[in-house]
Amino acid sequence: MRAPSSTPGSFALELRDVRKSFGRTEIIRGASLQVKPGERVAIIGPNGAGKSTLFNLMSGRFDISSGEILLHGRRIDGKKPFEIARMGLARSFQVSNLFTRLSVFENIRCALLWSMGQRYAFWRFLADLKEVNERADEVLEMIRLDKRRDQMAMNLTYAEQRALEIGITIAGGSDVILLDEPTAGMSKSETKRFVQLIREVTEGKTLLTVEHDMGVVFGLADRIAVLVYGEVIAFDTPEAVRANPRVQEAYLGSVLAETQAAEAQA
Amino acid sequence: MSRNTLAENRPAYHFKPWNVGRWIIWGGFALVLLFAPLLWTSSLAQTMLSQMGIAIIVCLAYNMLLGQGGMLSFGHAVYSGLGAYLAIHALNKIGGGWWLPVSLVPVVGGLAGMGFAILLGYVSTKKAGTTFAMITLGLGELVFSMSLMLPEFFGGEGGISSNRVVGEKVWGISFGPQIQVYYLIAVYCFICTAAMFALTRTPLGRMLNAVRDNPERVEFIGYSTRHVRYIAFILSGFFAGISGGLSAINTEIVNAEVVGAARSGAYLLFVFLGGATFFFGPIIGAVLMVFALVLLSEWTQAWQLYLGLTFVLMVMYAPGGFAGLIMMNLRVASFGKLGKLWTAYLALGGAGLAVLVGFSAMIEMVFHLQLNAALGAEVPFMGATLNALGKDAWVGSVFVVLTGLGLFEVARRQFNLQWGEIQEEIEKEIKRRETL
Amino acid sequence: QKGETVKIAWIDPLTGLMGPVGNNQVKSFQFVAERFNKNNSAGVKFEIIPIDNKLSPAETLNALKSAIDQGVRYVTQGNGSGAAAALVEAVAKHNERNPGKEVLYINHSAVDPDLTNSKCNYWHFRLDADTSMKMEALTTFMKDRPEVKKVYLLNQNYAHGHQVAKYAKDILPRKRPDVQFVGEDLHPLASVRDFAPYVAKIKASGADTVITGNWGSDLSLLVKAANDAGLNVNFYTYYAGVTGTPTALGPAAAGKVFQVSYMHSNMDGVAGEIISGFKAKYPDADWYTGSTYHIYALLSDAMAKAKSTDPVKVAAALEGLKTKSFNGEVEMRKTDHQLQQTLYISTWQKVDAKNKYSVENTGYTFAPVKTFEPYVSSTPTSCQMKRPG
Amino acid sequence: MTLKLENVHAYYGKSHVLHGVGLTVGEGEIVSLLGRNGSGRSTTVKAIMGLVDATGSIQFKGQELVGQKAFEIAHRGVGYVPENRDIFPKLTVHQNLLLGKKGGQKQGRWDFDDMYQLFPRLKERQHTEAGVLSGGEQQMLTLCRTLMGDPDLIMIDEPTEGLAPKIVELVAEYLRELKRRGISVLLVEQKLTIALEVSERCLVMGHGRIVFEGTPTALKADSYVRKEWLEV
Amino acid sequence: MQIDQILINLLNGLSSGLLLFMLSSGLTLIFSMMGVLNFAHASFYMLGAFVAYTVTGWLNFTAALILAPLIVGALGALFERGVLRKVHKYGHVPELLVTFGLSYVALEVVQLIWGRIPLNFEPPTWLQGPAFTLIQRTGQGLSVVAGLASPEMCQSVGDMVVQCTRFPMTRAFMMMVAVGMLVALWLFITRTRIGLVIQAALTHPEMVESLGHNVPRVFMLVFGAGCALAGLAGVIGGVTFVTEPNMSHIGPIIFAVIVIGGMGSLSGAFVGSLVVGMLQTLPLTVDSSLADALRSMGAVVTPDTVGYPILRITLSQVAPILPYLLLVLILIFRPKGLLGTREE
Ligand SMILES: Nc1ncnc2c1ncn2[C@@H]1O[C@H](COP(=O)(O)OP(=O)(O)OP(=O)(O)O)[C@@H](O)[C@H]1O
Ligand SMILES: Nc1ncnc2c1ncn2[C@@H]1O[C@H](COP(=O)(O)OP(=O)(O)OP(=O)(O)O)[C@@H](O)[C@H]1O
Ligand SMILES: CC(C)C[C@H](N)C(=O)O
Ligand SMILES: [Mg+2]
Ligand SMILES: [Mg+2]
Repeated sequence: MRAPSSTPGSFALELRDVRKSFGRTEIIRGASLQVKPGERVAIIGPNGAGKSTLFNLMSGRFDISSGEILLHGRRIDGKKPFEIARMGLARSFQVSNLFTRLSVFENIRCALLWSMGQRYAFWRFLADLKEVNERADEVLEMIRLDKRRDQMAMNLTYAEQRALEIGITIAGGSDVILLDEPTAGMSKSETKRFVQLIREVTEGKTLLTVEHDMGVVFGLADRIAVLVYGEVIAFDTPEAVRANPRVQEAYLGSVLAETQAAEAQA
Repeated sequence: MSRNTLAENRPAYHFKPWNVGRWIIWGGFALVLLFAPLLWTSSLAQTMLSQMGIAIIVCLAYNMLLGQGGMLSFGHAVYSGLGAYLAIHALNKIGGGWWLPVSLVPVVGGLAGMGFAILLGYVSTKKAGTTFAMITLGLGELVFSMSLMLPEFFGGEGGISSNRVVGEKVWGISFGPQIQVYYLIAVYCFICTAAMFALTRTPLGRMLNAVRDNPERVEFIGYSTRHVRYIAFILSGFFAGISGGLSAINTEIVNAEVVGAARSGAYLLFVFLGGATFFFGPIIGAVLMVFALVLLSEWTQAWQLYLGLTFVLMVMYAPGGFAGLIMMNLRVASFGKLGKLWTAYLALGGAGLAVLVGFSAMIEMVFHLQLNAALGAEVPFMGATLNALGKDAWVGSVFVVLTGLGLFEVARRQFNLQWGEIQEEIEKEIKRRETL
Repeated sequence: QKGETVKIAWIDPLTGLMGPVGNNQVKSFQFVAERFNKNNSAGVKFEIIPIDNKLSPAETLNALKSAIDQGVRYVTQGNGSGAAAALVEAVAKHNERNPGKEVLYINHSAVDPDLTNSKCNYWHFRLDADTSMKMEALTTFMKDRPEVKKVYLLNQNYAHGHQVAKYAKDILPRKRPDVQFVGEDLHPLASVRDFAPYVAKIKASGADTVITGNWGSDLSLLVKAANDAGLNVNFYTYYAGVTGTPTALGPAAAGKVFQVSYMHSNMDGVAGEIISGFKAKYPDADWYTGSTYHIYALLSDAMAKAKSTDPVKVAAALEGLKTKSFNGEVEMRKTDHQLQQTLYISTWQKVDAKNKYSVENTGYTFAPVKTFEPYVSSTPTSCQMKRPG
Repeated sequence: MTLKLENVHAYYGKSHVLHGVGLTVGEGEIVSLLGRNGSGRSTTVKAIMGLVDATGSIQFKGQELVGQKAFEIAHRGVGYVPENRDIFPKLTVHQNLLLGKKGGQKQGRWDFDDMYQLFPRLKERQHTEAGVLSGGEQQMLTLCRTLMGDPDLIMIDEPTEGLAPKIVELVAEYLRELKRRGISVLLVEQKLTIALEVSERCLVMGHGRIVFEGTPTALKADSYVRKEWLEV
Repeated sequence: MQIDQILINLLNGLSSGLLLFMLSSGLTLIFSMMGVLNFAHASFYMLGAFVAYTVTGWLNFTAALILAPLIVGALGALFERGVLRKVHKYGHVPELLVTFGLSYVALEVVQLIWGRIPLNFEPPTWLQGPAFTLIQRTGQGLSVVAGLASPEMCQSVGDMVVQCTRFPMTRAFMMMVAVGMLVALWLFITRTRIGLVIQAALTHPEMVESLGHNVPRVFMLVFGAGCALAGLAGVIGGVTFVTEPNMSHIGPIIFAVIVIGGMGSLSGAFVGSLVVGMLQTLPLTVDSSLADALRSMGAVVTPDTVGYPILRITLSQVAPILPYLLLVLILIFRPKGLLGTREE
């Protein structure tokens, strides 16, 4: 597994005045964010605020229009997704994005190959890669899909697919992990289980997650960033964010959010 | 849970010291390659066997792109064809005094195919999907047209010919007799098939599947989809080139059609017909290709009609190709339920045969009337003689077709019912096993 | 040899681009065989086994193998010089590698001069006149046509087209130093849909004469486009009589199209009988492949001379053989196995009292305008024949 | 009775998912369908829409729907908002809404302006390709698109999925508005808070059957049902 | 080159481009809307010509001009209904293959019914003869005469050389119909929602049905319409050129056209057709090669120069492959095509 390449004191992930426009509309308007290694950060904000876009920028899916993005102190903006992934940043998708015709095990193993040094090898058998295979099984165990190991991914239930989505994201041992609405579409009970799961598998890693379920947000995050219209209007501890009047006005301020948050913090 | 127990619980990904099934299959394959020419000894049969060996390599190479990597190429003949050209030039050079054993000429073809794949693949694999398909189509047309414009290298439509009986004999093998060429092809065929199978079991092979399934996600787990496609394309070009080199030795003539669109199209069609989703599908496809193009056209003038209809029907009713059909039945068999189906199969087969016989009798008569009417009204058909102008033959065939169709429909319904039941039972069985 | 059946494998396209031509030829071969089977000098029976080679050299070799498997010792082929070259080589290799099972290749229509020059081979005999011979005849004819001043060469971009252009440029200036070549074009084979641009180019060049080896739709479309654009030139062609083209020529081309061939549609004697007999049997088709007569005439005489149907002996007997065929006496020249025969120039015109035969039932016909004795078109050969033994 | 299901069984190919579902939705009534993941709620809705093979009886305004094709059912006045944001990604927002209208339909209760008024965000983005919309915006779009078809019954599968809490409340408000206009609603929801708040009746599904039917109050009170069929 | 030659070359390029458009419009309609790369498109083109030939025999050409496309369209719709629809769920490759298979069947069936040799499909009298004649007189420039110019007008008088070039009626008619097609299609696409319905149905068929659209019928309609367009092109192509089974071999060039223009864009198909038509036509007039170009720059090029076989080829010889060269270049540098909007 990759050793965290950060020097002490530097940030795991840093955004400096990042901007992004699509055509004439500017979606991200100078967002800045500094995430410390090992920190768990949740990003919240109204629909269309640019949360997913921000993830897309950080993971290299889109190019930024201006600004800088740094991973462990190294510039990653302008790099391709696979280069960023090789540098230790992994992400999940809001809509499950799996290798549907491969088995669950193969899904995880594919996610491991690069990080375990296999690159484009066509002179080695997968079956002989003992370490890789063992690690893949470990991950399956972790996301509790070991029973479904040899099923094709497309035959999984929704919740299982979400679990696999997260499994693929964390498998490569990246130390910065971005999860986009990991619990969307889950019932309360399942959500609880998932929060637990995410906690376990991201132990010791830097986590950024987007969520609308305040229960998850408050249950998971060390700090919360609030994104409104492409700007980070607050970045603070859960309590402070909850109390922040601007946040209340722009985003929370509803019975639903309050109850969710309260339940989680209780 | 500790790693050790895990490894013991899940041995599936380790080669067992004796993976019996695999040994049987590969041993069987080798035996077939070894003994086929002893069973079919006519010179046509041996030519066809040689062509099958060659076709197997190129179809498997093609399927690395189509089946494994989801890349639809309309121009793969470019690589096998250019491989063939360089191989035949090499052969001529050997005749002119170069030192190179003839048995290594296919490797020259392979390297040529690979070289052109490196060159042209660089542009084609920039994109995937339809764009890729269109680039390959364009490149294919370009290379084909070039081949007619540069007779110095391509020899015009007459092509370049050569003599394979050149250079020093190794162990008394001159490659004069077809049988010696066949065994050369068989050896290459076996090695290449094994190599391409092995490739599906490597990290690259697996990532190629991943790229096929979901290219977007691949980029986020550290791989460049383009590099994966490019490397696969190059390897596929290599194997295609080898098959081209073998064909150069086999026919001793290479002309523009080897890089033509019809050839590329045939790869696509027959790989699909064989079954692109399974590794061994293209092997079936290759065998069918040689049969269809060599034998079918000898049996009947209507061969293109039969070919076209077969494609349409296969794609409609068996999109997994023959390999798909085989695997479905193997699955049924592995649950010990194939026995229940054989009466249904018999009925289906019988009715289908009747339709086929009646239908093809009519087609043959129509063709006969149109093309050879003046030779008399008699059409030789499956050992019998039909009178294409008489009422009897027509009424008879129409009757056969109609009853055949009726019976077929009945049999099909029955079969569907049974098939469904069996599938249900199998699902249940699987669920039961899972819960164990 | 009397009473023996001689199987001849006919390896030519039955499908695809040249399919119609091939189908016509199979009929011709079979039709003339019937005639010879009633009576021939060797007393043998000829049987034609048609095999489709799809115009492809590689398929031709498959077809050859299949024919050999069926015990065939004589093969004939003619459509496509590419396939012909492949066949020459394949037959040579086969005969070398399988002594005692030799096969003879009788080339009925492939006209690439190389086949009897640089690529000449003992086992190959050609019945048609090659490109250079036909060009000799054509240019000798043009020599006396003062209206020929500016010549345009338009040909298919493949071996046959290249040869036509090459020999035109070689031979015509010898006979008519005053003639100017005002343009030359090679267009892709059988894939040009629209000849208007070429016609415009010919027009711009000011040409009054076009020499073309085109056949099939490449010729029909060319003439049609020329008519449409009001291009007023004469076409000197090799293959205006081949299936389908006459229909497309139609009235508009009357008097403008010339053809060089070793026969024409209004011959008398044997050829006349066959032409009308063929028409009676196949109302939609014409007999224009005269070599289907040559082949039986030559083979039966050679077999009678050799007293055997063994290809080795028959080949020896064929060398230098002279026989009477439908277009006068023909000789299989020993040095290169090229048949020496009379050639005709004919022109496309409305049927009249003298020229009654309606080609493809169009009401038009190829009327002879000039006959050339064999010596006129005889060309020297560079062939260095290697004879077995 | 607007909608009435009796003993409906449904299958995905060979796998039997609904085992005799019966339910009713009255005119202008909001009924919510609750249950765990995989309990068959979406399947029920799809069966009504004619998107999965079903047997039994499904009556809409007295007409039998089983065996009819989806587009025929839609023309009868049934609207369906799917759970996975099936927007048409290559079409613009406006075009998506346009497709919500049925062929040969006269002016309905709603028009573009109503939609844009409801969700101003959509108006801002009306000429954008729908595929690039944010998750929440897509959710809004699916709702509106179905409304454009002017249905008498609308079946909504998890409408609040991925919406910010504030918008969720907006959606609740909007459901009440539908009811006010006389439209019946069959709501599939995960968020109990919302479901209990807006609906008049609640149905709980488990393993392809209806296991509870009653008012929100009754459901709140029934801790057994909640434990057994809704929570862990 | 003289003005009239330039003009006639441009007209030829234009008309050959417009014929391409007649073919590519139907293909693009089907491809852009249904995603089906219809390999049998050229077969429907051929079928159009043959059917029209027969109908002309029964009735007259005008009737054939209307009936043949309808018949071909109906056959296309039938194929969609009976075959393509079944295959649709398996994805695009099987769809493509099934049309590939159809192209074989169609060719054989046509040959069975109408034979293998070219038919004598004459244009009706009102389409015969020239539409106009260009008359070029040295010193006097160019004039245009509608219809056929009298022979006297084309007679050279003394020093003045007179050149007449006719432009055939069939071609003029072809151009007119192509433009008509463009307008009709444009209306069809912009004034109806059918395009939207189909595009949406490609990715989410169930959803579109749930919104109340009869998707299968729309697919059938569009496929039929595309085939009818091919049929119409066939009627006109048949009388303008030849009616023979080989017509179905125009093949890949129309794919090149729609890709160059931009897949799924009607205006793209139009521009692509014109570009390809010109590209195939205009270079034919240039007889110089790279070798000539080098020589004119002072280099010595002999048959022994490296790469002479390539240097020797004239522009007129490469003209036929230029569209494919353009195709590859376009795909590399502007994958969405000249006027396309979609990336993949
Ligand atoms: N490729 C694009 N082109 C144009 N606009 C885009 C593009 N991608 C995103 N947008 C717009 O940017 C805005 C932000 O989208 P984003 O997906 O980041 O929102 P989000 O914060 O994730 O919202 P949600 O919580 O609803 O998922 C949206 O209005 C969206 O329409
Ligand atoms: N396309 C399908 N093919 C086979 N089985 C399916 C399919 N879709 C759903 N199922 C199965 O049917 C059952 C019911 O699924 P359904 O989608 O109706 O559940 P749901 O109650 O809507 O749950 P969710 O919260 O996941 O949306 C599940 O067990 C699921 O696995
Ligand atoms: C029969 C002919 C039209 C064929 C021509 N002689 C060729 O060489 O291709
Ligand atoms: Mg989002
Ligand atoms: Mg659901």
